[in-house]
Amino acid sequence: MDKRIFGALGALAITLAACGGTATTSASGSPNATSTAAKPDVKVGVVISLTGVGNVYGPTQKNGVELAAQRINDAGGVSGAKLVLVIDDDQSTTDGGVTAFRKQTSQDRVVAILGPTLSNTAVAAHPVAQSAQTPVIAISNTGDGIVGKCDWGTCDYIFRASLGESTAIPQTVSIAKSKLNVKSVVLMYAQDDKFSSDGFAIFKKNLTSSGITIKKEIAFSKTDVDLSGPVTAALAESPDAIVDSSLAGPAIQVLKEVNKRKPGMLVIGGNGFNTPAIIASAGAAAEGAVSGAAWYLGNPDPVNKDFVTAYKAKYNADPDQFAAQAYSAVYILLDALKRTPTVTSVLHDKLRDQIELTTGVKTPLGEFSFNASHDVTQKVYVVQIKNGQFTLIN
Amino acid sequence: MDGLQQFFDAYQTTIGFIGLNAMLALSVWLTLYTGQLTLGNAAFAGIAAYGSALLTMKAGYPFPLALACGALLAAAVSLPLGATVFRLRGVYLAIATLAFGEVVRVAILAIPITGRGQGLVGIPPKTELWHIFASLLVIAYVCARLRISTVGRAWAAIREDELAAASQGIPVRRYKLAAFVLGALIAGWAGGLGAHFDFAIQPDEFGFARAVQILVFAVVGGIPNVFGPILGALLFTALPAVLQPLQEYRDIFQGVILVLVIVYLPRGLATLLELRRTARLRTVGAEDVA
Amino acid sequence: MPEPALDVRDLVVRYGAIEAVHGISFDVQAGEVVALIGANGAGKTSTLAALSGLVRPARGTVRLLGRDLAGAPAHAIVRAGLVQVPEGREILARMSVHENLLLSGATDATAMYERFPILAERRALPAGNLSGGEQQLLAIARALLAKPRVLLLDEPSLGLAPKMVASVFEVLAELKRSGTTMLLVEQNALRALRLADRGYVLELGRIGLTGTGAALLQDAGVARAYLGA
Amino acid sequence: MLLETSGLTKRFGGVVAVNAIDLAIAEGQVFGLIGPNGAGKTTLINLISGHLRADGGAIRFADADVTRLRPDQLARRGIARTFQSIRLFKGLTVLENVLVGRYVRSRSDALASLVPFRDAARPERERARLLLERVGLGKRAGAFAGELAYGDQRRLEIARALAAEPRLLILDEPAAGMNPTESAALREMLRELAAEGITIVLIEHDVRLVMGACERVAVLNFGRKIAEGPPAEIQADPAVREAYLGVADDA
Amino acid sequence: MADQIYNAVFIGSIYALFALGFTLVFSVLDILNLAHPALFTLGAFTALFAMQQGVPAALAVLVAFVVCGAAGVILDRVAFAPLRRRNAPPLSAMISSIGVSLILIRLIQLQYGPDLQAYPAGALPAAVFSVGGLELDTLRTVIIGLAIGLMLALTYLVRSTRLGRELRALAENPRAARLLGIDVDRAIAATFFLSAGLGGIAGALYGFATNSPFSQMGQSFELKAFSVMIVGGMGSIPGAVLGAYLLSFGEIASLTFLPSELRDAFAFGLLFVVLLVRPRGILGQRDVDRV
Repeated sequence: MDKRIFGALGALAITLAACGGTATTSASGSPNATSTAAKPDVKVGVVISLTGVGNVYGPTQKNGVELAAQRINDAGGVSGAKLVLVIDDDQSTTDGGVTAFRKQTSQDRVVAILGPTLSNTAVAAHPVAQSAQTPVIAISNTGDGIVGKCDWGTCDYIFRASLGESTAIPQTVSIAKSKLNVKSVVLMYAQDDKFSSDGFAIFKKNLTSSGITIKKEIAFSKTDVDLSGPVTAALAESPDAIVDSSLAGPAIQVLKEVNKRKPGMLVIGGNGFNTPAIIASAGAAAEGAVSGAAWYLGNPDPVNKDFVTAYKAKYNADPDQFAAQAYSAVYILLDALKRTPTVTSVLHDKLRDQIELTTGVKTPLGEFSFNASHDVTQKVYVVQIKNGQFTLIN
Repeated sequence: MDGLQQFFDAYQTTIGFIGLNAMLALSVWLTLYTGQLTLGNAAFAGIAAYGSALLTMKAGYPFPLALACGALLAAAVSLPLGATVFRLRGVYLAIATLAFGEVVRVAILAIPITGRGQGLVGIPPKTELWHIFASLLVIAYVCARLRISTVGRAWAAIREDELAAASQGIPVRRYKLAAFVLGALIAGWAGGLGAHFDFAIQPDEFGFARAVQILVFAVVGGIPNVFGPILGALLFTALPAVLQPLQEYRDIFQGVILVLVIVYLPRGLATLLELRRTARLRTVGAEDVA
Repeated sequence: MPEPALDVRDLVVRYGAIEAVHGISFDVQAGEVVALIGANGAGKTSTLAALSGLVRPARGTVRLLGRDLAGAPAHAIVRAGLVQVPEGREILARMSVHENLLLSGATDATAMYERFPILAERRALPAGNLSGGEQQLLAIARALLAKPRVLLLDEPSLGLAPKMVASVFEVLAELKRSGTTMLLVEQNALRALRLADRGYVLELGRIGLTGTGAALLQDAGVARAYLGA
Repeated sequence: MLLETSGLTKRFGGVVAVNAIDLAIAEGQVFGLIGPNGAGKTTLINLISGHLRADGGAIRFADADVTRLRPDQLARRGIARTFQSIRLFKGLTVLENVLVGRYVRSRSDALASLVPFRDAARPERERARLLLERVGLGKRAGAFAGELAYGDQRRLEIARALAAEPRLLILDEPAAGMNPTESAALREMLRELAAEGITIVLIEHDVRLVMGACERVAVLNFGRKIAEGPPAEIQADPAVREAYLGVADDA
Repeated sequence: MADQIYNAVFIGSIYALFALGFTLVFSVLDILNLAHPALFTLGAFTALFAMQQGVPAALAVLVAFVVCGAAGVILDRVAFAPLRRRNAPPLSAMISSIGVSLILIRLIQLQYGPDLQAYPAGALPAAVFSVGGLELDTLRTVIIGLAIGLMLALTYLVRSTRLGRELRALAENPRAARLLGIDVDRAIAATFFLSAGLGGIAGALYGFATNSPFSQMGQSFELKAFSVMIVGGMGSIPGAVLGAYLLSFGEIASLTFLPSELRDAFAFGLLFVVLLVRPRGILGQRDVDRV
């Protein structure tokens, strides 16, 4: 018995020792960087969900930022200084995000932070950076209250480079009305998910204001095992289209169920639709689905083509919107860093002022600027899936 | 000392959560010490978190008053619940309290004032670390002293043998209920503190996964004394941060540690603190519940 | 003397720090009925638990026809032929009489239905619906189907009405006539000793007295302990 | 009469385990209850101590109807008991077992215990130690109940029951597993307790003990009371010999 | 309405298959195996792996059964058997199974990532046929048939075979089972093999039906399975089946007649009420509230 206790103790001790020693590593942005100058590194924090529910997005965001850092360093860095990324996992939880933000602002002393991945983590973590006066660029949050007028207080250090649903959805709704002739819809949403609930509220507001009838609202759960019931109930209302505010997982189920019961029925979605996983998993059922997005793969703009090619070369896969936004954010930050007087000892308020002045930066998202409330100004791409490709329709 | 300050700043949240989790672990410890397996404490924390946050945000209550109201609300809910579910035992009791937790979660999702699925954002961050640890100290002290009082002995007697305990004149149902309600009160206090520590809360934070996590803190830590649950909360809250470099393998390590502790330290990590050989019989743990 | 059917030597049973049986030895010859008697707490139940593999003896050997079974798993012991009719009968109340009989692994219970017609009548009923005496018959029949070399009977008269006790002992007497080797553990010392060829008196985990059934019946100590005389 | 039952009946399924039992036990009496295994003795005392609820009949204790009270309520009124299959709090120490036994006699010190450095339970502990000395377990106060030998566990259970200073003490086979010396000591203790005015109900297989210690004995068989009287009378009763010793067929 | 009934039958069948494995271990060993959802997920991914190697779907289900069954036996050896040897109570086993679940899910994620996956194109039947104006899809109909077949097979196995008798004996009275010469270790291994194997099949079939297996897919079944088991009667096989269909029909009904936000409240409200009114469930036999 005693032996066994010591055995367990030993295992614990070894585990803790093995992990404790390296608790503060930081990921280097550029594996093959040949440090060109003696200038101190410019540390940029990245807080993303590599584990937990958000780890569907975190990994491609990581790819995006690492690709950008590599290319920037290969091209001479930040005015000669090397750009170093400090990447931390927020575990998709609020406290994980807050912990990472605290660590990066106080211990790593990063010049700015990109992230975190999920909106609910963001509203908890951003105040940390605000009070440490460290600029933040949100790279994937789409809900309301992230920038501008924040629920939690003054947020003049917070920026957002990801297109909010409150910008994308009105465009989608107006295209649905004008081009697709939608007069009535059934609105479905995952009630226990912040992203979906936010989208639902925005859809509801915009559909109502543009005079489209909402025949029924159907709530389901993000963990629902099967959506045939809710979809059947939605189709029973015979709407012109089904609007679904959910993440990709439930969206795929909705598309497939709709296709099975009523092929050709129009399905309109939010940001959750804008991932290749939709086409891969739903296959033919995804045909015709419409959503508004910040980016799409097939965009022929040269900056985007360059990004897509480089991404494919490095990771042997197509990028998604999360990768594109993460990649773009690094370049947006670079643009501001270059304009900030002394890069090496960045005064956070100076950097913030420069980020505020961002206009017309060329990114895979298109020409990018921040508006007065620190939110994205960029083109909204309303896309429809045609022949297994996202195709622009506005 | 700069390094220490830096470390402290960086891990402030983790440190805070260790305290909050330790309180939650103690809240479930009370019922475990009585030999009852309940899984409702995450929901009690949720009720108090939403209750107190809404009071500070919408009704402008001062923070301490809102905290107290939240905790009392949780306790008030636990009383009729406990009175009904303590007819059940073992896994049935656990599942009944779990079902109650899910009903609470669904109710939060359905009531508009809670922000539903969008969560409640913009809670004033009034909680400071010293609030958390002062509370923990008081709660741990009360639990430790109660343990060696007539009440604690009655709880232990109920755990060891309910029938014999009743024969000694102990009103078993009432004592179980007292442990449950006191647990709800503590969970509620921790929930309120947590809500004001974090700016935002969401219904998911108080669901099944959380309930199980709280149980794991207490059971893996051990239930012979109040140090067990605190130790468990410390280990399993700090572990993700400590294991951060292992990223992908972190869950695996946690799982392995969980199984190892249960298999080789049946009465929890607290066993390690007991030096007397025969003390093994004295210590109680998962072995003695349900 | 030929090799005993069951030979127990120096058996010690411990539960944690407590020693319940302190090194007892006894044997049962083939075709013989041996009674093990003693008060509550004397160690009878612990002895049987060790014989049947429910607890691992701390020391000692249990030889069945020369083969040591001490510490073997319970199912191996049953298969070797040391079969128990447990105290309290332990019939499976939710299963039918027929299913209970087949649990020993037998595929055909006809022989037992012939022997105990009452069971044949009740074969489809849940065993829990049987009266106490019928349940005891079922337990005996179930054990017999496992083809015992030595049959262990643990308190077969426990909780039965006097009439049923009589009929259970009639069944045991019949088994004895047909040559079944039995170790009988009983509180009803008179009945047990009258049936048995030999007996052992267990007192506080040790064998106190031993002798033929008749001799023990005459023994003053036994009489005092059990008859209050 | 301290304890009276009238027409007390309990059924389990179709079996009548206790069948219309009338008992009357006077204050200060040592009352024996014997009968074969399964006769209903334990069921009867489970009814008296409130662990089972009667299907019919009534129980009066100290001139009050207590038929439907719970065990803890009965314990408060002064009924203490031991169990046939020992039910100690095995994970608690010997001393703690006795302290729990004192529950009904001690004031709740939950609030007092919160005062730092104060040992609220001290006087109680002193009493408990004295009681342990009395049953001969003084040296083992710090051991765990589960570690004790069988006979010691029996004695501890009695000490725990006595800790409540009961008016009625029910002992369910207290001598099982005791050697003759221990058994004799137990008999001695029963006499002392009776002298102190505690009423005792004794269920026992050790006939010597019952006959030696009890003033009155009732015999149960098959749920019914088949005889009651002084020990000598009971020993001579043929119906008792038949039922208890199971030798009807060759009398 | 008819198509909603069809939906309810389908999802009820998956609930039932999931809950059967869960309830089997509980009824025989009193363990709430919280790693069951992970085994369910493992089933879906085992089928995925097999089909990526070119194994046809029907055979892949069989592979999932065997692999998950074996995993279940190993799980028992590692996480439960040591506890059983020292007579640890069910709570210990439950906590231990949480640990195993963490490990299993992470291993699956390491291999396949957290994303939704898809089975190889064309490997699953996509045809839709119509019966009396009702559009039914072949895959789901086959799954319903298979699920019902498995339920019947399990019922037969438990009711009428020697192994089934042994399992029931073990469930009712482990002590008697050992005294009767039942090889308890073997019977327990069989229990875990069957339980985990059924979980694996359920996972594979559910994965097929949605064609998007992902690492957390078992999670939401866990709570529903509690509901199914309690409502039907803890440890009862027909109870689990009844509970599963009751839940699926109840969910669909509440979707149709109540605000959809309250659908989950139905499952847990039902569970709660049953626990309080009739804790042993509709078909349960065990007495819950012993003295």
